[in-house]
Amino acid sequence: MNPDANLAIILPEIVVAVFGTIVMLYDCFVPNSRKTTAAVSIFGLLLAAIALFWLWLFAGQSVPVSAWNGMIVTDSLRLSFSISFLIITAVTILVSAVWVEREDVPAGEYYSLLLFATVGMLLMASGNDLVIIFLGLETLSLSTYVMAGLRKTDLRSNEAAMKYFILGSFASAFLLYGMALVYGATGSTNISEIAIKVANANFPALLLIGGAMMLVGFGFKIACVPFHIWTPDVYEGAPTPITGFMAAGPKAAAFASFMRVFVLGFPLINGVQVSAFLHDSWITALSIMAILTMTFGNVAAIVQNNVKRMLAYSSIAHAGYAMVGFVAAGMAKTADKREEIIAAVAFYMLAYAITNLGAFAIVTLIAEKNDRRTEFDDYNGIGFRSPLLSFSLSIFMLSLLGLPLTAGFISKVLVFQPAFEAGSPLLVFLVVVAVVNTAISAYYYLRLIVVMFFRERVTEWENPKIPYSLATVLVFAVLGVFYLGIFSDGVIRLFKSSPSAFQLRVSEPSVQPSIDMTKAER
Amino acid sequence: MEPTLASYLALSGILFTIGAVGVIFKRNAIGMFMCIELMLNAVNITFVGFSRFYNDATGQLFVFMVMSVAAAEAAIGLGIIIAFFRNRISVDVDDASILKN
Amino acid sequence: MITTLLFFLFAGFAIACAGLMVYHKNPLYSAISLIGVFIALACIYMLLAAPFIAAVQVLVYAGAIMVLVIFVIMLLNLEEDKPLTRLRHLYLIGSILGLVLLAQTLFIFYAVKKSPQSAQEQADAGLTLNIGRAMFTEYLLPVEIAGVLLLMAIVGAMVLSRRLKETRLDIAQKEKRR
Amino acid sequence: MKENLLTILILLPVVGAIALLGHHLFWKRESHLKWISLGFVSLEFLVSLLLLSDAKPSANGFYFEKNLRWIEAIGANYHIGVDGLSLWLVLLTTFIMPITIVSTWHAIEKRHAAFYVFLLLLESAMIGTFVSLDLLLFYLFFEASLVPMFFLIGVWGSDNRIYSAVKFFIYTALGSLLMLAAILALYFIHADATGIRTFDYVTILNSMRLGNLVLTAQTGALLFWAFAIAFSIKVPLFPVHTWLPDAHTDAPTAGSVILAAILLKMGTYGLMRFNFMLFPEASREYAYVFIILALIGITYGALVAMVQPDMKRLVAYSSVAHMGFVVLGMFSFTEQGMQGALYQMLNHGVSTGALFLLVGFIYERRHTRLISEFGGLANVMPVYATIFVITAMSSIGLPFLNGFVGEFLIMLGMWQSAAVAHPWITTMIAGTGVIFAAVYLLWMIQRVFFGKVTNPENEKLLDLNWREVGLIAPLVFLMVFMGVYPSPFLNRSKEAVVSIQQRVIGGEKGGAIADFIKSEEVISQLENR
Amino acid sequence: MEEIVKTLFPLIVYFTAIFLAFNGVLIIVAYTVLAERKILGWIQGRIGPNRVGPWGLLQPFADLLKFIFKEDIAPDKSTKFVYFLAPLVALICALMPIVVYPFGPPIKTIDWSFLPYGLGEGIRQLPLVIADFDVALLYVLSVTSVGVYGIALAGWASNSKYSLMGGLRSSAQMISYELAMGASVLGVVMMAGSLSLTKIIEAQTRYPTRWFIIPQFIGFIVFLIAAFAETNRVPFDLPEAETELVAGFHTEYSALKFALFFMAEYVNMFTVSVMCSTLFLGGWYVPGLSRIFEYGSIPYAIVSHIAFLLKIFFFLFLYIWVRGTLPRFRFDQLMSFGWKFLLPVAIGNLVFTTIMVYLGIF
Repeated sequence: MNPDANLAIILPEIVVAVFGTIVMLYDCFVPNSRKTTAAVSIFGLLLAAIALFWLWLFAGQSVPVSAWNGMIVTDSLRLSFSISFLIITAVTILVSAVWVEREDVPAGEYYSLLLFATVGMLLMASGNDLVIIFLGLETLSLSTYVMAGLRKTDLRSNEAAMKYFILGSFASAFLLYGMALVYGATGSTNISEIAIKVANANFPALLLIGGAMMLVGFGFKIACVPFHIWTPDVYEGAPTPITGFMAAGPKAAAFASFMRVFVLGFPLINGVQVSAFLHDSWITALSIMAILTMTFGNVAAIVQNNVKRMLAYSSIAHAGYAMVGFVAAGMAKTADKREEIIAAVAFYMLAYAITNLGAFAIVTLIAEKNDRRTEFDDYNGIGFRSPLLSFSLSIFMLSLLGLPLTAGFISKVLVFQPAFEAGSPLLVFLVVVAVVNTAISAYYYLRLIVVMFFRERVTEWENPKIPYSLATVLVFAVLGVFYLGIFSDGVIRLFKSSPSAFQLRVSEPSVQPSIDMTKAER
Repeated sequence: MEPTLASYLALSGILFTIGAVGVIFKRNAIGMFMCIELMLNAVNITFVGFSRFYNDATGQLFVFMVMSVAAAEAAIGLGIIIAFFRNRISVDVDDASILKN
Repeated sequence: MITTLLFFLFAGFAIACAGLMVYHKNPLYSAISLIGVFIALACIYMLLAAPFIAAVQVLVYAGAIMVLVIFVIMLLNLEEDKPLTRLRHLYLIGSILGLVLLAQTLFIFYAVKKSPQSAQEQADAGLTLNIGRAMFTEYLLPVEIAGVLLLMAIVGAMVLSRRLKETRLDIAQKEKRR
Repeated sequence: MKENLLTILILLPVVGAIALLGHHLFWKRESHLKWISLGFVSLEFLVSLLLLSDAKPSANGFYFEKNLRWIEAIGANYHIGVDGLSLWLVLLTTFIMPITIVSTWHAIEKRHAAFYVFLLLLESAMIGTFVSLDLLLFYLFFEASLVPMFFLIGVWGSDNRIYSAVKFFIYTALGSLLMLAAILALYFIHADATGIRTFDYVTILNSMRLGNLVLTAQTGALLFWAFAIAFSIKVPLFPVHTWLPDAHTDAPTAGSVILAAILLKMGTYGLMRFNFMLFPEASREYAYVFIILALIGITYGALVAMVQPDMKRLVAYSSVAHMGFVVLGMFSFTEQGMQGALYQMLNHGVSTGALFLLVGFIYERRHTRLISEFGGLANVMPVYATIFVITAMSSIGLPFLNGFVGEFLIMLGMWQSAAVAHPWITTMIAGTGVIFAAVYLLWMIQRVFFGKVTNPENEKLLDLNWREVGLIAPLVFLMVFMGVYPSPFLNRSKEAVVSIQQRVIGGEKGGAIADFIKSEEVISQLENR
Repeated sequence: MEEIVKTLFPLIVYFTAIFLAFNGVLIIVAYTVLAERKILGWIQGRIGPNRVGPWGLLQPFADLLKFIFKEDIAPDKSTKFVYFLAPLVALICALMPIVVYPFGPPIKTIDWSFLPYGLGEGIRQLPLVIADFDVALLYVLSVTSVGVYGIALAGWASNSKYSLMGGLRSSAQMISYELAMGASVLGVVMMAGSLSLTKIIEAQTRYPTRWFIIPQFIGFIVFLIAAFAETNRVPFDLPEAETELVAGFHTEYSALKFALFFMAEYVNMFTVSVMCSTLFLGGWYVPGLSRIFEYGSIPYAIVSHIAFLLKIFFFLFLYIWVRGTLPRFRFDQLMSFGWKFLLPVAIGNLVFTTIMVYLGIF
């Protein structure tokens, strides 16, 4: 058997992993050089982004569409999600620059963990094999567990890490069981092969149960109701920059592989009863989960008094909105349509990520040491005392709410539109629920604005100094929110432009492997 | 009556159930962690069972990966538990309740 | 015949140990029971013609992970679990989950049992040679990723266990707790 | 220049806002801010006057049209243009804004930069709303106007501002979400029927005219209601009007003026532009509902206004009544009625805007708006009293003042209307509304201005200064001008109003050959893209 | 009947073989103890035990009897079950690897097909190994790694500070050195291309330098050091450092349970020696022997077996010798030695071997 090795196709992953190691080693030999390590990490991410764009340009030409025996693919799902991951990590690094300084966090290890987490996310998007997805997921989760508990002397952080660890591993076990059963039912772990085998599975019943178990596992990771119980506690307890990262990155990554497994792996094959039943079941389950997620997330967010907790519930709600797109992708009739909806979901996650990271950047700055100030009351009347911070935060809130001109609006339209278009009553109902929920969400997003601008501050307030790194993040996020909100066309077209591995057969021999390891094998 | 694939899967399912229930019943973090390890092991039986069934190395390779992951998880999980213990002098999950309304 | 006997022996042992693990309130007893499960499972793997996995199972789970767990239990000198008090509803959730999973197991059992498929006669996939070959050809990438994962775990474990300089605030908090 | 004129109008305030921010960040001279913003809005007004220049309408019947691709993926375009309907509303906006800015000269005590930035952004959003010819773009501006207003009320408002601001936001946002759903639905129905995925209003309209897109009665009704509810909240029509008095009362004077003069027009504008044009059948079918609601609004608004102790609240309720008139006129589906409605929109902008300004003047002096606090003001502030009376008369609809023309046209239209079974009854009821208006306004004037000065605090009040007089003078001039010489306004809008009226009564089919050719062109253009 | 015989026959054969092997090992172990005392005596200028039997030859049995008849004490607050379990675990884990060691070359025998029910079908060879296992080496490593529980649990169950410290130390030490041990073994595995011990010995018979000790000298040294640590012997006997921890993990143990620990330690020494000679010194293989005796004949087997035992005794002697001469490490020295020196060296050796194997030199 040939390893079908192709280093070019995993170049972004390799670059990030190598830079993770470099950062770690650099910190070993030159300790306490926080700024340099941050800069090196960002440089690495930049290189990875270049590699990714290179893949984008040449995927299907000089870079094969799939390699490593079909374990890695370059399709729109992978590429569009991957670029979000790189952005998320880069922004997180910039956000944490302040925090690392403040909390005396071991910078080298922290950044390298972040980079390894990114490797995991990238793999989750690019993996076309359950093994790769599982390993990517674990790489991501394990590093996130550590990062959640990074403030070791703080009880809340410890507690968050422990809860996250226990529940996350619990979910992983379910996911793994699902994978095992799917492997058993089809005899393969490759998603493309599973998709083919679904019609003709050895044990159709196991396929269904495996799918259900995987649903539970992924459901935990994207924090949808009823598997969301860990989210608020963990988000509140984890250090703020990490919370931002968790709400943006791992969630998007889980969405990427969730969608790959379900949308691409369990497709509807005409005339095959098993496939139809399976497809129906997961669509129904996901729709119900989407409804619950949106509704619960928004309703629970209303009563929160802690900003981080509110953002946690809001992130649950947003997962619900994105799931609407997910369901629509599952119900898409043609491959083109499916690609389009997947691109829309990728866009949604990108828009959410940028907005959310911007918000968390501000929360980080305001929180001060040990996350002391994260209650709504702490934001009382800071509106015009720290106008830059509070206006940026308001813009992010409005984008999360989905007000026009912001990224949140376009992304919602992009996700809801195809759901509407499919015309099935279920999806229309989903969209209606989503719209109603958007209206509900206005209350708590506005509340933060109201608190900041319309209330008067009673306690003293010192305008925090905005460090350069954070200012960069804010400028980037605000511009990003508006850019995605107004000139989204380019991004959407980019997301849709990459080749679709699933239209070309994955088992096709790779075109011109650029680095041929087969010769090295004797 | 030779043990067939079904018997191995049943064993796997029972162990998985015990593990899952254990995670919920156990009150200390290490106990929970052990239950999760049990769940992973139960899954491994499924993998190996199918691997034997198809005479295909994939399942066993997967198990190998699961073991690496379990090792990594143990290292990190126990690290987290120790960090928690250092601050709280308890690994009882009931004690972990600052983060509640 | 002998396989059946051994299967039921080991399976019974595994289930019994697993039950004991959940039943015991003392973490150390649980850990010991779990080691029993692991060893029984290794034997089960032998029955499944997977000697390599069996050996690695003992080596990794029993030899490394559980040693670490026992080490931690000893280090922290854990006491017995308190009985459930506050979170009584967990019993209900746990029981429901257990029942669902058991039903699922039954379902799997019957679904597979009824299926006309039969196992491959040949059983050489589990030999070290074949596993090794698969590891370095078909599954080269996952193995490499596992390497990255372990590296990350090392970094993570180090971050978690490294003692940092304590800040004044932390010391003050500790004082307060005392 | 010509085709970019509207883009310039939209972007100029944004540029102004950025300039203000830059100035604030780098120089921090608060006294400059109002001058800069005044400069920008005046420039904007001057530029907007260019709209009155003769221009040829495009194939779609719009002037200064511009159509660019915006988000290709979902078929949204940057399509803007004005016709007789929106022209006056844009001009009203640009005209009111300088006045608003001058009115705030001393009224704003805190956070000047942010205040003016919000005002400018609001102007941009309002103009954008009136000129958008793409449904998504329209929605975008429609919603975008919410945020600055939300802040204006919330930050610079009076006592109960938080409640009012949130109420305002949630009411309007809820309605517009419904509209968004309808827009999306229309988009898909259109895409299904014609295969063209577009949010473009003109394209969709043409598909409907050509019969490529036929809505079933049920769908049409659903979509109609979705749009109509959104706009009714904005207007506001009777059952959903409750946000308005709160918002008006608590908003700063500038906010109230803009709210009354312009923001409310978005609703009526939307009803005419989208509901009538896109869903004529449903509009006809449900016209009676709106007529009834409008009548209730007229009488209810007037009755409630009568008992208000607070002057601003009184004016706010009068707004409800006046907007009822506008809706009534629109739904008469006669040319006079609709022209009258449009004219009444402008009148309301001018008169009620002026009333809010006047209330604002007295509030700046006394920091109270309670009618009971005043009495005999005519003795101390004769100029103020005169202007107030003229404005009130205009609002009541006295002949030779603008209100008369609008209300007369509306009632005339209503009298001939075929929309309801007995139009004379409705007209009669509407007529009583005019009488009520006279009652509550005159009663207020009597209590506030005439008699002896009862409250000693009022004795030393200063009369209007030159700035204030200069501020109110253009408005008073307009009231008179529009009252005696309405034809320039009506002529400009006639073509657009007639086409809407023809569409809504279903009369355009016969003479639609020209339209047909035009739309053929449009569709082929779209397909060639 | 046929069914039952067919089922039982292999079991009987295996159990007999295992019984014989265990007893043999235990006897060897008993005399290793005696030898240790004697040799230590000589090194320190003493005589050593010489009262029981000629030259003290019956001393081990006397000791055993003493252990059996001593009072069996369990500390008051100890965890009884674990306290009893621990020595058993230790001894069983020490004994278990024995079944996979080939202790001689296969012997050609008569055709056994005359046995009823086809029990002896096709058997013409008697392999001198109880279980020829595909992953024998991994099996040995894994069973050894389980052995740590005996010590760790004993330390914990005794409910004594010294014991606990001993147990903790020993767990840490064993985990640390296991890595180096595994890494050093991999060089051999790579060269032999198999994890099966029979195959490894076979590979050595074909290898130009005959024994792997020459190409894998670094690996051998690392293995040896790690083996010392794994068996908790001097200079790595920190778990039972008398001066610090009284007797370490078995402070609270007495009588037969203590004897079990004692035996386990020596069995471990024995198995590690076997492993060392199998991996690096060719196991039973004596170069050039096939020129004198026919391969597969009984004399060949006997000579090979004796050579095998001699190699083992050499290592056992080495253990005792080191004990007599070297001082003990400090605990932190021990850990840093393991992690910072031994493991890198083992990995370096692994890389080096990889390159050599890749280039075709090894």
